[in-house]
Amino acid sequence: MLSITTFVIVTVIKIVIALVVLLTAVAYSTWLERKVVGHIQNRWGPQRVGPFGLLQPLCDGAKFILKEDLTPPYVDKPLYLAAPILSLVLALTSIALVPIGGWITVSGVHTPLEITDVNIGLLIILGITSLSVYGVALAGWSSNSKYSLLGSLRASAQMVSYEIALGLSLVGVLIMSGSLNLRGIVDAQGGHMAFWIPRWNIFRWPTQIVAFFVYLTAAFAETNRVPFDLPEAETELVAGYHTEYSSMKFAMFFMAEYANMITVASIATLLFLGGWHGPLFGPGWLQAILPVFWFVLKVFCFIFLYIWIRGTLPRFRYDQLMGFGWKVLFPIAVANVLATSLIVALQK
Amino acid sequence: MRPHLHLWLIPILPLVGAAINGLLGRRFSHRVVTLVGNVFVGASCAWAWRVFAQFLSLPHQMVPYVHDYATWIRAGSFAASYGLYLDQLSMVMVLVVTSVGFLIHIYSIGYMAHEGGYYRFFSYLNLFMFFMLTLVLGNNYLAMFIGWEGVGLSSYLLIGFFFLRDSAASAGKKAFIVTRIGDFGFLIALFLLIKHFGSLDFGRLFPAISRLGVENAGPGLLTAIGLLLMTGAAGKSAQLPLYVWLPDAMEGPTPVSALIHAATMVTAGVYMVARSNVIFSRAPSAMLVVAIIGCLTALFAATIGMAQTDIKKVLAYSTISQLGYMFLACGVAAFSAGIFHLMTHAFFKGLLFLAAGSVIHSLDGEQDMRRMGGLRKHIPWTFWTMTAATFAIAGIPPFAGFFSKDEILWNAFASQHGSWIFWAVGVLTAFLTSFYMFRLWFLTFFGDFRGIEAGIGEHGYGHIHESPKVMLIPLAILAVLSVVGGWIGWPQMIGGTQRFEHFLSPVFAAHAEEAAVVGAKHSAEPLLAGISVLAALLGLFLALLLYWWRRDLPDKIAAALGGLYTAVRDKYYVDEGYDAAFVEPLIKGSTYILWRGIDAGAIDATANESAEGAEHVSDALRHMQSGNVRSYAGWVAAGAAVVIAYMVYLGVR
Amino acid sequence: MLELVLFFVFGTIAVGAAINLLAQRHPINSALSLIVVMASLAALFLLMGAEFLAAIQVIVYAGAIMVLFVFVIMLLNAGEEERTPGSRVAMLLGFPAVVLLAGLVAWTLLARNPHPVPVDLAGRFLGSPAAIAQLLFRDFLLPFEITSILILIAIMGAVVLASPAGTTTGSGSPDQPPARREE
Amino acid sequence: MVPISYYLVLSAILFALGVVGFLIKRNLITLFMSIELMLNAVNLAFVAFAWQWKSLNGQVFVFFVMVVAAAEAAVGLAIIIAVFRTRETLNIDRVNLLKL
Repeated sequence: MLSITTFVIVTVIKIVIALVVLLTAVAYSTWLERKVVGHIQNRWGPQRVGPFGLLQPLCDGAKFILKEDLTPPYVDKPLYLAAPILSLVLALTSIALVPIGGWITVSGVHTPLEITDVNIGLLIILGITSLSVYGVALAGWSSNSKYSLLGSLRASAQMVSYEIALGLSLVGVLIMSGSLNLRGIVDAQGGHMAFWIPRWNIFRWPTQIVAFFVYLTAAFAETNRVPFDLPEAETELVAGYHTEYSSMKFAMFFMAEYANMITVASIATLLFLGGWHGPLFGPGWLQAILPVFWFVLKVFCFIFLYIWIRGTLPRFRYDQLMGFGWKVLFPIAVANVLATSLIVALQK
Repeated sequence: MRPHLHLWLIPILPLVGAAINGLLGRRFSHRVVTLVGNVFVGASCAWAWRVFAQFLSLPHQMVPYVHDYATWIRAGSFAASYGLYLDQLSMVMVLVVTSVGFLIHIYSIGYMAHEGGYYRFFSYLNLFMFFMLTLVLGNNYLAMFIGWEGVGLSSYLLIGFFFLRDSAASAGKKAFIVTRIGDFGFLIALFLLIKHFGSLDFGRLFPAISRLGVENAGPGLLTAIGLLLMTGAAGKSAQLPLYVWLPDAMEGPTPVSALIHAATMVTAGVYMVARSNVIFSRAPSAMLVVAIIGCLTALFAATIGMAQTDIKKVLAYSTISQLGYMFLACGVAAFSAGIFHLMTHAFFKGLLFLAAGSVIHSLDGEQDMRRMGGLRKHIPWTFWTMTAATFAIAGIPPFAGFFSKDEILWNAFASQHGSWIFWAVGVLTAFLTSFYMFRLWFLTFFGDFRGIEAGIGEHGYGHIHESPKVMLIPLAILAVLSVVGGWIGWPQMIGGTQRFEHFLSPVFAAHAEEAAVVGAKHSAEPLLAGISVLAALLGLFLALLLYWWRRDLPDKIAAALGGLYTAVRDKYYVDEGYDAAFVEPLIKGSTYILWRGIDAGAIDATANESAEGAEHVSDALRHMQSGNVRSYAGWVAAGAAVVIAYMVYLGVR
Repeated sequence: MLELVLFFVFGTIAVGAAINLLAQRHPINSALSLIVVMASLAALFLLMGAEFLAAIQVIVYAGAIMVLFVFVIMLLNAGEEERTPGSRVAMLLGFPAVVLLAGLVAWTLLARNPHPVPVDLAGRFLGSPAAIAQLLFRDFLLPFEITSILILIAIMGAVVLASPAGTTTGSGSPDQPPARREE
Repeated sequence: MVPISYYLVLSAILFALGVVGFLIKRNLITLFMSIELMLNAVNLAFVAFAWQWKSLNGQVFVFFVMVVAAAEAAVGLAIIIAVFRTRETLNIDRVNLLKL
């Protein structure tokens, strides 16, 4: 057991690292998105700034900071300010519970590769994501504009609705691994089954493939991404709930959105794609690095999937959205829960 | 192993019939109703005989054959069960009830054929059978009481069968109420039994009682119980002073009179007393009362019977007096003789009623004997059967009546509970009985028809028709029975072995020695029998004289007797007396005190006042409802505060 | 010691937020302060080892029920509440009443526990999801099922009530999801 | 070391605040919030007792309370919407037709 001081120090270090990594990831996922979508739409995407426009995110950041930060009149000031901060904070917090690898020992300090390890991690992440509705809702309401209000109304309804499908799609995994602790869930996926198929939850049973796609869809809706990005449907609502926001405040929403994407992606990785499990080889230092590499790789693939879909699919209509969530996704998720629990029960 | 007799079938079958007819009969065709109404009773009768066959072969340690089907009531230590109790006594009763009942059912097919409510009639009749069998077979006093009330109910329904006729309806009510007075005594007796013996179960009650001594040293508990039981019996069996309902009960259809008010129900009292022989045999004073009431009733009713002109009334009073005989028998501890007479009486009195019914039927409902006469030639079957019955009831050997009546008289004289007074009254009654029976016989069947001027049978005699076969067959059977029915009790004095008495002896074994006749008197038996036969013949002769040779004499005698005759004819004004003594005060009292005073004055007033008070209070309270939600919340919070304050008080204390 | 500090921190937050709930005149502020209360209560639950309840408290109350409140506030665009004579009376009556009530309740509770039982947090979490599930799906199975029926009824009632007259058909009325969270 | 009575007193205070909130607030929605506040106070008491007696039943009861609260919120808010449709107001003092 660590002493309090070392604990605090280590934790602070880890937080800093995590923040830096996360924010960079956010920045570069925006770059990635623009690139990929550009190629999908037969354009080049950013390429002026630096090689392949690699410095584009930095310029965007600078631009956000330097823009004039205007606050429209007749807004409910405190809430107008609180909303973006709230969303960003929540989005960043949830990362704190995501393990990206096993344990490492640095200069005698043995610590897990995550900021904190709680044994109901998944529940807490769900709680935080469920809170992230408020950011959107308050933003829309406080900025006292009908576009924002409509956008936030849509957003909150949509998020709340799809949260159920999201949670239910995870229940199957929980039943199988019998734990709410993310680390435990990942550990349960080590090794491989017949034919060298890895023992990832998604491969365990066909039901889990279904569950995975349910999760995928619900995650898209949670993060207000295409094809479920109605809250910010430009054609109808200008920019949805953050119509009235500019410069840094807008950037906060922007970052929050991508941070949420990353969180969702890493949860998918942890629960379905076997976390950091992957072929290990080479010398010790490599073996220490590889798990993290596999984890990042999987997350990256997931995000690429995000962008890919954004580039291909059109947007839903609102009633279609709700109908799909309640009449298709939700029943499938319930059925999946039943099937999985049945299988588990029969296996016992 | 004990054979299963399936006793329950016997009572249940008629109930099923009653249910089917009562619920669906309205839609059934006349034929179907007839079928249902008779088949079930017939089946129950057949089963009763089968049970009898098995019963005879039962090893006697299994008699009485008791079977508990389920627990009915359980209250503390007291428990009553749905159970049946079959011993020789109830066996005899069952056979009599089912057989006579079945015959009368068949008879009713013809008699009621043209009446409305045919299905209703049969449903009631079956219902009566059910209750009567329950009464007889029940293994505890409670079941017996249920049957007791049940037969009361069905008798009420059947007396008031023509409920459109006011007299019928009121007669039904009268029967119900008067018997209820007796039932009151019965109930109290049951309560006493429960209180002191904790059970009404024959199987547990009688042993417990027989452990008690005979209450020679003055009356006690058993005496009280006995007297109360006697009250009930007097009510049901139309004894003094509660006999008044029976004559009125003749308002019912004749088969009903035959079945309920002659053969079976009215004998329930006798059965009950005999069933309670253990109690009575230990309460001499109660038995004395029974005997006195019995013999007074016998004489009293017989005298009234002499002057009646309505054929059914005559039979009714004779029924009362015969019942008196039976009670007399029970009163002198000659229970088996009583039951014996009950059986023979069931035969010949049922027959008499049925025959009278046939007469009435042939005359289209004429019941007054003064308008009859000379029917001998027109309805020979009825005539001959009636003749057999008349001789039987008159007690002329070798007809059934003779044996049973002689048995009773002999016991009344010789039993250590009896005395020569009972015997003398009995003989006198026998004389009167034979007189009025033969009077009826002569008036009905001899001389020339006096009904023309009364407008009966304008087309001469051709209109007077014999009854259909379905009515005559039961008559014939019963006639045979009333001839030979008594032979199973052939007395010792003429070389008989009193089979009947021996058959019943186990039931009354508890006191066989008490009833045992003192040997010395045995020599007197033939003499006494002779005297009673003589009395019967005398009655016959007198009737012959008055209503055949010197037709003018009766009126002269009546004129000579004057007041006495009218008194007899008007039944000693007993009904009027009861009206003045009880009914009127009751009506007055309940009108002025109960209704105007208590009900309207106190109860209704209280209700109305409280209602108004509530209205005023709520009118005041209603202003609390301001429609302001927060005021409601305030009230709730205040209430909660009070509760919590109380809790605090408790916590501190 | 640490627990005591935490308790007082979160307790103060809770009470302050609750008072703010009353003080604020705009429902949305009240709603937010209520969320704060719930969050701090969740922390207190954790302090008492009810980790599962803490999570549920956040997910269900803060994440669902209060979202519903905020949603309705936004939907009806509820404005500031105006003062009425009735409200003044309520103020005058209400505050003394509540002080009395709080005093009573507190005193009762203290009187019920004359010598406070010190409880150490060192004890393991007794409210682990597994333990709760054991109770919920074994001993309390019937009530649990019955609650599902209750929720079903609530959903239907909500649909019927909230949908404009005559159009009680679609299941898309946005105020169901919170009720479904228990599934 | 926190004495249990502290938790109970805290829950008492919260409950009382909920009561007074119900008494003094005029906005229907806020009234509902006050009710939720009371429910939360009760939950706190439940958990505290569960903690004292080291028995989970109290926590299970909290679970049920939450279920009921959710149902109640759904229906109640639906009612509020209906009321608003008809009365065009959320002020409790104006929704007072139910009286003699």
